[in-house]
Amino acid sequence: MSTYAATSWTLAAMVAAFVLSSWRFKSPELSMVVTALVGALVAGLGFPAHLFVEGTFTFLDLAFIFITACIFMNAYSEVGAMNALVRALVVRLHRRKWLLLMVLALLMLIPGALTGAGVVSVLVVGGLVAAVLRLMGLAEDRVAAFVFMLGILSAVAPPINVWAMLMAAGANMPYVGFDLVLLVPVLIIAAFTVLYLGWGAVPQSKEAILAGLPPLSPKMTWWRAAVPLAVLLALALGAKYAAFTLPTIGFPLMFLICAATTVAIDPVRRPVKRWLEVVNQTVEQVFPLVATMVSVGVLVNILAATGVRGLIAISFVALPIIGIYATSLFVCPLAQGSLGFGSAVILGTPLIFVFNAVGANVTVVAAAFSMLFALGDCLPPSRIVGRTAIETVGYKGSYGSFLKATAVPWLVMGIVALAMLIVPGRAAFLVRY
Amino acid sequence: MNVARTCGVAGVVVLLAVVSASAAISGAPPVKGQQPLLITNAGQGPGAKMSRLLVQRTGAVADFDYLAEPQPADLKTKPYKTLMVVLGSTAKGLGASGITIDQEIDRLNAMIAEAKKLKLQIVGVLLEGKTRRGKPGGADERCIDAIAPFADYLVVKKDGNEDGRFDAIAKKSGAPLTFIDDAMDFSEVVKAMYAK
Amino acid sequence: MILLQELIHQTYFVLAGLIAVLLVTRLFRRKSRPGLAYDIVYAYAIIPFVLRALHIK
Amino acid sequence: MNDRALVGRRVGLLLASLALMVVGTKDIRALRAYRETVVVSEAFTRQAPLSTYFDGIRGTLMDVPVFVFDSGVPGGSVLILGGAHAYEPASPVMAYVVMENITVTQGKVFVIARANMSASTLGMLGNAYPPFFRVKTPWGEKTYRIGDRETNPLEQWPDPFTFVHYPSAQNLAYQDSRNLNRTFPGRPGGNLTERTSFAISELIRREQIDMTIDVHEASMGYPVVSTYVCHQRAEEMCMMAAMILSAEQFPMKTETSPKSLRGLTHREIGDFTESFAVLMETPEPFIDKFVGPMTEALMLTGKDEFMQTAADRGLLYAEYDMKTGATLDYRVGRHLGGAAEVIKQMGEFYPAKKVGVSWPTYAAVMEKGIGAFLHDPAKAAAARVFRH
Repeated sequence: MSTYAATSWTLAAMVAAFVLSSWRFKSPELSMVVTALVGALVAGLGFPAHLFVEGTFTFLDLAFIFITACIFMNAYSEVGAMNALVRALVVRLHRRKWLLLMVLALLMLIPGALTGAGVVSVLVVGGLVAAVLRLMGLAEDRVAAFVFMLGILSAVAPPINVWAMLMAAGANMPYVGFDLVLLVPVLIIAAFTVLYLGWGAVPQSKEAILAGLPPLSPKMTWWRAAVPLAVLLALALGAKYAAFTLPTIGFPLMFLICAATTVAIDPVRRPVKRWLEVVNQTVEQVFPLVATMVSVGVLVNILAATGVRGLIAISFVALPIIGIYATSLFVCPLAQGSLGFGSAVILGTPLIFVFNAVGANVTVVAAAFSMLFALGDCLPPSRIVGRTAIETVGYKGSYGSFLKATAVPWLVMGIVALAMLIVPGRAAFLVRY
Repeated sequence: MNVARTCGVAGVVVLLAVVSASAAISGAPPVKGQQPLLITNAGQGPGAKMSRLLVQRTGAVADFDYLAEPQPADLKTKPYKTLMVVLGSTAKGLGASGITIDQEIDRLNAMIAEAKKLKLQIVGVLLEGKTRRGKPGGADERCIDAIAPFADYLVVKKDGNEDGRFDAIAKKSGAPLTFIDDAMDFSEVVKAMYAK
Repeated sequence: MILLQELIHQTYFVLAGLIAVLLVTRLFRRKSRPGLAYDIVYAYAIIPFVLRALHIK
Repeated sequence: MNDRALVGRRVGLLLASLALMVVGTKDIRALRAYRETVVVSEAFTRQAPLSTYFDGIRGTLMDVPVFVFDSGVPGGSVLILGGAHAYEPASPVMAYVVMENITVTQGKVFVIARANMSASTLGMLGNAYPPFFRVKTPWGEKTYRIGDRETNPLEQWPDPFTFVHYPSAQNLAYQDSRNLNRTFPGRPGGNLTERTSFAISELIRREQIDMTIDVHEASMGYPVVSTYVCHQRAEEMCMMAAMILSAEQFPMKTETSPKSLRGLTHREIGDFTESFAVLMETPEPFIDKFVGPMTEALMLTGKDEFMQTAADRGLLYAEYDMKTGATLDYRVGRHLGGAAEVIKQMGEFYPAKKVGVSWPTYAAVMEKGIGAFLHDPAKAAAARVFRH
């Protein structure tokens, strides 16, 4: 059997296995692993214990970031700091709806921009933003859509865009010149998202809103609330701008330092037992994300081992450029859904060379692809940011209704990205070294 | 070091002679070159420096200079008679570490316009053959577009013309077109161009 | 600096071990997602944390 | 389900998971423990740990042996740097073939076969690489590790969120903090990979190495495949060598190191030492992401249907025919020929730096296979056998 036939057969079996197991288990994580195992079996690899175990490590660092970021934010909420911030925002900006929405959008962009992971934005400020949005009169599905869209935009935003970084590393180009070419489209799409989702929302009266919020904990002042966030910002900026004088702390430890700072500024001095409960709750809350990272790693490893990865990559990359334009709005997000950041390595890097060969500005091209990949974070099998947004916001409707609410800004982002891909020369003025 | 270098160069000349014994040149016979000669490149690929090396080692050209990125004014710093432009972009260094091909093409257009004004003999060289050929719109092809149609003489490594692109350019412009089998054969072309 | 870096390096292994312990306790004592499917997911999700903590991979 | 049954089920699953860990880490543990053997040629004079040149890596896995082959006759010196990227197997194998067969008549040759030893003990994450590959020899099989591009997290963890290159402060991808070919010239107080780069830079400075040849493999979709990448001080030698190789042996391109891509050997060794810095790339289908199943056979033969499609669509930057592929013999042969020619050119350009050296040629390797040039450690004198 030719490699094409064999890998196509394996791919078909894996798709069938995914559909069946999703229906049977109602756990996307387990479904991914079952899909991987079926793929290995059909491809004649038997039970690939080695590939399984090795695969669990593929996105381990991200799993660490998710757990620790969540511990920090839950601690932050626990001491009442989050509540204090929400109240402060409502009191100061209640009358200026659009300004408040823009401030919330910017707030959402920061954690993801610094970490490169949209999930971190959703986890760190998504809850706060959702609370305020609700009070501003946005419907539940729109709240979830807002948090999701700003979440994926934050991952695209500079200074850290992991997709662009991985593509740059694969193509041996420095990760330089991306700041404006990422920031400008992100701000445009963010502004559109705010306008589109905020349109028609009628805020409640200030008094009603404040009455609906939990009471402000005694002694929780704004400066106390600001300290842990300031520490996070200082550590993140220090890592980038004082890299030669500071040791490498890494994001997980940074978040734990911030969590410890939060415990230190707690005016109530909660007992250790309470903090242990918070940690346990956090682990349960964040577990689906951690499990997704572990499971998608297994899937990616098996996709590579069986050659299905190659089949997907060659089928897309070998298209004529016009075919890439026509299909990338579907292929790139789907690749992200199944491969995570691996999409940038597997499709992104070869595509950089393809576009370079026809004289396109590769910095713009990489920026555009990073946006297309980001769109896939609401798609199966992993749908990582989409699920996190829904859970953080506490959205009770179906996943389909959430996708529907997201559709328009999602498409606008896709169109902006496609435009950058098709006429990269027009955006080249934004590339500043 | 100069003595050492001279010895080294002598050694390579011997080697060149051995290699060039099997040299293969075809197509139009080399045209007469003039001096002073200015060697430069289109696309910042390594070809021009390779040409400089070969020209230097033939010893056939007494008065020549090399400039990586000449501006129009640089063509007047000396009464140059021949401008040798080696075609091909650099493949190393994408994004921030590479060249901006639009700027490079602008420079080349200005350089060629000035060369035409000064009535310089323009020699277009594709020394590395298909290594520096690419897809339409790519950096290599745009460099060829910017230079080759204006050349008075073209020297092309044979595998760079598999699609007949240089045949078509030469036919249209009327420039003689010489083929070489290997980059090393360019030495023979230079010797013939500058034979006394 | 190198000593401090080494200290941070070792802290991460300890962290991996702590997360593994937390996940194992959640396998047995969790309040959400109690079914068999998530029992399985919890059981294999601990793998990378355990192996990292043990300096195996 | 009652509580007891539930606990029983969960304990059972936990035990199954532990069993999976034991079975699934067999290859992982083997890869970390396995040491390759090399039978050095009679030209071998001494070996020294890399920490001889910088103490900051002593006691770590990066403290690899540096093998010296000294003719005793005044001349130039060359450092062959293999295994900077452990997922490019032709690189350390080329270094081993050199070590096993080299004769030196003038000058001296230094060889590091596994520049990033830590990376060679790590399977490539998410890429399903087999842990080992075997080379057939007349006396049996010789086994080598296939590692990762980056230093093993067991030695260096965590990553920063963006890697800031020292001293240029250029931003590179976060995982490049563990990429030996992004951390040059190195930083004495930096992370382990940066310290290793610094140790190698110190070796080059202290031993006054005239030419450093960093041996790599590239994906065929990368424009710089089958190429010498040279610091500008070494570019003429590389150009001459590339032209001669292309005319006489195999297609070879040359590129000059871009000044604004930092951390790579061809830039930083050239800038921060007196050495001529040369990097060689050979075509390795195994590295491309659009190939079929990741098998040992693919690594050894380079024969792949998807790669042929890519070639047919004009996506590759080197000649490719699925019938011949890009075998390990071909790739190692290219490196042996490429290194020999550029060293020869250094002698032509600078006779005082001439290094009289020989090892199996490209033609010989293509004819007999590299197995013919690897010696049986069981039959060699113990003093010439090293585990690595």
